[in-house]
Amino acid sequence: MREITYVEAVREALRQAMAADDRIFLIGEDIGVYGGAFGATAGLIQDFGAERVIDTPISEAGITGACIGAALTGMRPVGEIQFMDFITLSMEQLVLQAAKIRFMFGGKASVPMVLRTPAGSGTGAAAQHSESLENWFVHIPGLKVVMPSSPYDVKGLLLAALQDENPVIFIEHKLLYKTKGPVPEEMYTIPLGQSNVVRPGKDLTVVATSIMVNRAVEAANKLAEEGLDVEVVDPRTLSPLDDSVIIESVKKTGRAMVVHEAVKTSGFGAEVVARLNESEAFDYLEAPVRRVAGLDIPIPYNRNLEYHAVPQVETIATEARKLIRGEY
Amino acid sequence: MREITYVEAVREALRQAMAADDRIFLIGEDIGVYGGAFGATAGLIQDFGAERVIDTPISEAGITGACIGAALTGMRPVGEIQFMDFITLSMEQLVLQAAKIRFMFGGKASVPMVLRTPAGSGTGAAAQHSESLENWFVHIPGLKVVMPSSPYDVKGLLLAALQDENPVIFIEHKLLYKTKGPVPEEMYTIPLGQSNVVRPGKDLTVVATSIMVNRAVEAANKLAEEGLDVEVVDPRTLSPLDDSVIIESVKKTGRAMVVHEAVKTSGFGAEVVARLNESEAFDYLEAPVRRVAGLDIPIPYNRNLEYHAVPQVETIATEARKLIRGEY
Amino acid sequence: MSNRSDRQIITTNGETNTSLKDAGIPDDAAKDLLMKMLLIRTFEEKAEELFSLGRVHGTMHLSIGQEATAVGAATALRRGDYLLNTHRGHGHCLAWFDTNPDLMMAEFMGKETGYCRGRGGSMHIANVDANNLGANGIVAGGVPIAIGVGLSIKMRKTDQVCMVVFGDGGANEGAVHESLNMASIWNLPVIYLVENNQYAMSMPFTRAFNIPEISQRAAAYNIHGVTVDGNDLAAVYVAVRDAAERARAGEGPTLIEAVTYRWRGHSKSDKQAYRTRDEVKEWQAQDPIRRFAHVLGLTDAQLDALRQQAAERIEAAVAFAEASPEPEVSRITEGVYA
Amino acid sequence: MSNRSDRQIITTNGETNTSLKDAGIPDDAAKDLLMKMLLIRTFEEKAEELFSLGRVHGTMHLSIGQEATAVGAATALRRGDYLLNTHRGHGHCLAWFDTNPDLMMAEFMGKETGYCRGRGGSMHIANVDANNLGANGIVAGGVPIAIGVGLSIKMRKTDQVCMVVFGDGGANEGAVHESLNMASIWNLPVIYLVENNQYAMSMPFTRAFNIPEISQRAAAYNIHGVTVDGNDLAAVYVAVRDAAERARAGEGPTLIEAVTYRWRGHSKSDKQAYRTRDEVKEWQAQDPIRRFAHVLGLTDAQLDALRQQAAERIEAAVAFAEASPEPEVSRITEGVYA
Ligand SMILES: Cc1ncc(C[n+]2csc(CCOP(=O)(O)OP(=O)(O)O)c2C)c(N)n1
Ligand SMILES: Cc1ncc(C[n+]2csc(CCOP(=O)(O)OP(=O)(O)O)c2C)c(N)n1
Ligand SMILES: [Mg+2]
Ligand SMILES: [Mg+2]
Repeated sequence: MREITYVEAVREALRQAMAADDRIFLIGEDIGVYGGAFGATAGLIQDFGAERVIDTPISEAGITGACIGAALTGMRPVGEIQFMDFITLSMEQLVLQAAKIRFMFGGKASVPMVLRTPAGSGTGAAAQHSESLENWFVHIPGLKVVMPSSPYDVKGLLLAALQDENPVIFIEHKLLYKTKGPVPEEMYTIPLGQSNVVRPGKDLTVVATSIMVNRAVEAANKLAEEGLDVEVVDPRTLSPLDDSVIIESVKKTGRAMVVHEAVKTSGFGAEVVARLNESEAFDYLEAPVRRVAGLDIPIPYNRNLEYHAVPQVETIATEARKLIRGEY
Repeated sequence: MREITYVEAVREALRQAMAADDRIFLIGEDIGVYGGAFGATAGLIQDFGAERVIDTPISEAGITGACIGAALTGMRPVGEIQFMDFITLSMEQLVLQAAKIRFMFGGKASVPMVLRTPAGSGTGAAAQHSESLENWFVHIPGLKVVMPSSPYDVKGLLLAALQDENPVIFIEHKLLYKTKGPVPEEMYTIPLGQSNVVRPGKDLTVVATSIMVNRAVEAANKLAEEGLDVEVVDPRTLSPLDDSVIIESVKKTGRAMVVHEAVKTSGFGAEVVARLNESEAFDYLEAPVRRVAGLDIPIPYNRNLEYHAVPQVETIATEARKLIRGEY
Repeated sequence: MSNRSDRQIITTNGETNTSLKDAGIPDDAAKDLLMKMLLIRTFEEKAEELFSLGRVHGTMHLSIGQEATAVGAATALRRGDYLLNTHRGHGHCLAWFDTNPDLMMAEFMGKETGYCRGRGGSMHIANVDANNLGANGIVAGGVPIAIGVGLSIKMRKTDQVCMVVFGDGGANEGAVHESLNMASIWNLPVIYLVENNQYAMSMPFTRAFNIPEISQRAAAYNIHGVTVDGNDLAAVYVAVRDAAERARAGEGPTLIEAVTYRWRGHSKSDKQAYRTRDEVKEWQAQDPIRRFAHVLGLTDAQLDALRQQAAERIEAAVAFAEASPEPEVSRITEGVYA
Repeated sequence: MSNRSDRQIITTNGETNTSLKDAGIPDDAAKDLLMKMLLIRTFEEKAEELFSLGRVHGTMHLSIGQEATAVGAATALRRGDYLLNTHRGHGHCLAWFDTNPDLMMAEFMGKETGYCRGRGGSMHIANVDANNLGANGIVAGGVPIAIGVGLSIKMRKTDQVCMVVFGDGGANEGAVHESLNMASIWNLPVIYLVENNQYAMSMPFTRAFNIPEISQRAAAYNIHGVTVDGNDLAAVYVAVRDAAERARAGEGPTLIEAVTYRWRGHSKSDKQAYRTRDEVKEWQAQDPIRRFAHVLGLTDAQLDALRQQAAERIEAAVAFAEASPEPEVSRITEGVYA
């Protein structure tokens, strides 16, 4: 199959969806002629015009409100928050308005909007341009949270998000944009709320999100050479979370580890640990579920410190090895 | 000992601290003549004047920034966010500035500020005035998070927070304001980061926060009549979390339950479950740790629905009974 | 530019009412408008009573004294236009198109038959079918949303307009700045209606602002700005009508400041230590309902008769609400996701 | 009121420089100011080179072409005053009191000897000992913080002032509205310096605003507003000096718009499709450094000699940085909490 990059897959999904549904429009900072800080919308203003690819002033609350108001009145807005860090300026509109309007109005309104934003560290942009805040949104009923890890997934999940009737926080990863993978040319959707077994294995279940999926698979391949057989599960949608696949996997492997880039304390990993504890998988656990996550610090500027602030392939491999060998 | 209410204890702590340290000032909406939406600052403007009890326009980001700037330049600001829901408008200043400045500046600056805010449901104010968002802040390195459950604790913890060199999110509960308890007249501090065994017991450890501590104790007293002996632990400070007390308790009881008002998914309870899993307490667990928390919905207006949206004494008692009797 | 932000100031002196003829309001229609104000007044007086009797819980924000702004504004718009309302929104809601007081009262009392099935309550009443996009518990919470409604109107190429209401206090939220700027640069059909009722909870307008009129801020975005007597129904009507005409003609947004006064406390827990009884009395002397009745040349008896009619309508609404079922706890998780 | 918001406009035409005599800048001091501009220019040219050689990572925002604003502003203030800086802050940082280029370059290169021990980098350089409260990666992120610095100055009863710098793009963030209003009603000693360099990343000033000058917005808060030629060092100096005098005299905040231009791309990943080469050339013809050298009557040779001096100072800074140790990974968790 044709291979394209993650960012090209995002762009293709947007282009195809906009061509098919003229209720869809894009709004955000520098998404027009500039093509978006990471190029996700490059060329779209040429294809669809400035009416449907709207460059905004630097007003994140305004961008978010614009999406809500348009969604409430028949449109299908796709907002872009240039870096996930800046979503901190959208929280009132997202959490108190977008997420709650339907419930507060007795189910009589819906807010079909997608808010795209790139998360993660590794670009040397330091603490205010490297946030991974997904778990905040998983904690908010009314929002859906999607975190694609591959070009194939990002296209299918974005097209699904664009058909969803709810506000969707669509979290891309800066370091994934240039990664390549097979992606069908036609439109297709990956239903929100379906976890994906990325790599089958029998000794350990690694639940990983976003870029950590790739690192977990790499670690698993290393460990395979040592005869250790690791299964990697990618939830893809963090909310609603399809934990059935995770639970089944753990019942099979008897061991589980969660890996994410966000800081460990009160991160998404804790929710996965709790879900496994509450599930029938608990009786199959031969060892406690481990969390491998970002250190509890802001992301440092220095390249070497930045590298060590979040899980790398080696970290995952080491922890997985220990866990399988019962070295805790 | 003299008994006063929770809100009187807050006020007394503020008054005594302001009298002792003129770097301390209060800033927020309607905290002056009005005395604060819940009366916490009543009378303080008469005692300390409008220079130290500053009424603001409705500008939550501005209030938060005002605290940061003052803290950076030698003052000890105490901000009030009228309802915790509105802290969604302060997130950029709190999370990207207050929490990270010290780290980003190489440890060469500090931001000694306290942001007080009332959380929780039960007042019939519906979805936008009933949030419990504490776990967002526990997820942010650089912030401390305090959630007092009694008049005694709220005074001692607030006085400790006012001496702390870091930004502290100080979360009060609307329904606790009128609760009474013994409180020393003199100034005293309860160190941040010390969990508290509120009620000793041997059959089950219930970790509860804020108002859920009171409900857990009530439930425990009911269960005592049935011969069930429940230990209730109040972390008091959610970040940094003193999990040693919790772990010791669970090693003793062999069973654990976490109770909070915030929605269950990705709430603070998940972090406690994960900590217990990672600790030596895991081997003592006779049953999986249970989470008893708010439903995954916005808080409804209707009184009856609102009541059923969060854990009540009966809910806690029922779940505890099941857990002790192994009825899962 | 200056022509875009010229400001007509209309005094709040009760004697100088805008004549209905100048406003273009036919006398027969005028009577309905008076009736609407009375309906709002009696709805809120009843709400207050129900609250003090403990028959509703939570809190509420009464707009008693501000009825002329709500009725004048809605009357100047068309069915199909959009409303984004405030926490103090009973008046705008009742004044809006196709609002049924029964369903409003049922919502206020938390019943399943209410506009929001009892999930929203006083601060969140919406009637999406009539493009009433709801009251808002967040000060200025609807203001950023107005950008999107305006954009959507433009993209759908309809001649609708969106009116977003907020208070003097709300005007100092950062989001208002972002919204006004975006509406200006994109020329959106949005009417920003600021109800300056002199206080944001306990904060006097004069302490929260260093300018005499909020409408002056329109110049910062090069949009139309106007301050009107919010207790003069016809004056509000004219200002909103003109703003709507400009918006429909593609001439962009307007910032309208309606100067009025909140007669009651901010909410049920307000001791009002921040103002004097005399001040309240002075403003009550400018009761927008009496002023409008005066314009219509009604006698007190005639006015009382109408008031009686309104009261009966509201009693019927209460009866409907009380006869309505409570939401079922078994359905508590409904409506979170579509 | 009008007198508080009158606006002196100074043309950006390169020929009309404010005379040093009018500005009250002695000729000998002027030479140091030129040197400061050259130091900034060469620091950033070197930063650019190091980046392209792959010797620094991440991104950076160069203020080349905007040096007159940075130097003119800092020169008008006193040691002990406060600075809140932007993401494009190398110039303001170098122009500020007691800044050591060695420690700046070390921070830029992520070394332990840097101002922030390599934890902050280009977007976060701070020198708290000199009341330089840091650059900020968040557009307008320092603007709400300025309220607190202003309040603190008032409460401590010193005669300090706080200067907060932000861009034209930053001016449309909601927090700026909240900050300007609070500074106005409380009469805070804050100088709001907007560097209008014509673009916010790719967004032209003319599309993000519907007003010709950002300083017009001062009237919305009834504070002083002024627009000056940001490429005329003396003009910026005068505006900031006057604002500081007013602030110290308890006359409150000022909004200063410095009109300038960003010569380089927004950051290292900018193809600049949003503007023409000719436009860039036109503005480069107004090189603030050449303009100031012209005012000083320096020959090209004399200017080059000074440029050489600056380059040597920067080379020394690079040498210091390169000789400095990297932060130790074992100490990665330091500095999160006090
Ligand atoms: C963001 C936010 N901050 C604070 C509040 C609490 N609050 C509710 S109404 C109100 C006063 C609003 O004043 P104004 O905007 O003038 O409207 P009014 O109540 O006078 O109609 C306040 C502070 C809120 N609901 N939302
Ligand atoms: C809140 C926020 N939104 C967006 C960005 C991304 N960003 C960084 S600089 C910039 C442009 C800023 O323009 P301006 O304020 O004019 O400053 P300039 O870069 O022109 O000096 C943008 C959009 C950011 N850092 N912070
Ligand atoms: Mg008001
Ligand atoms: Mg700019």
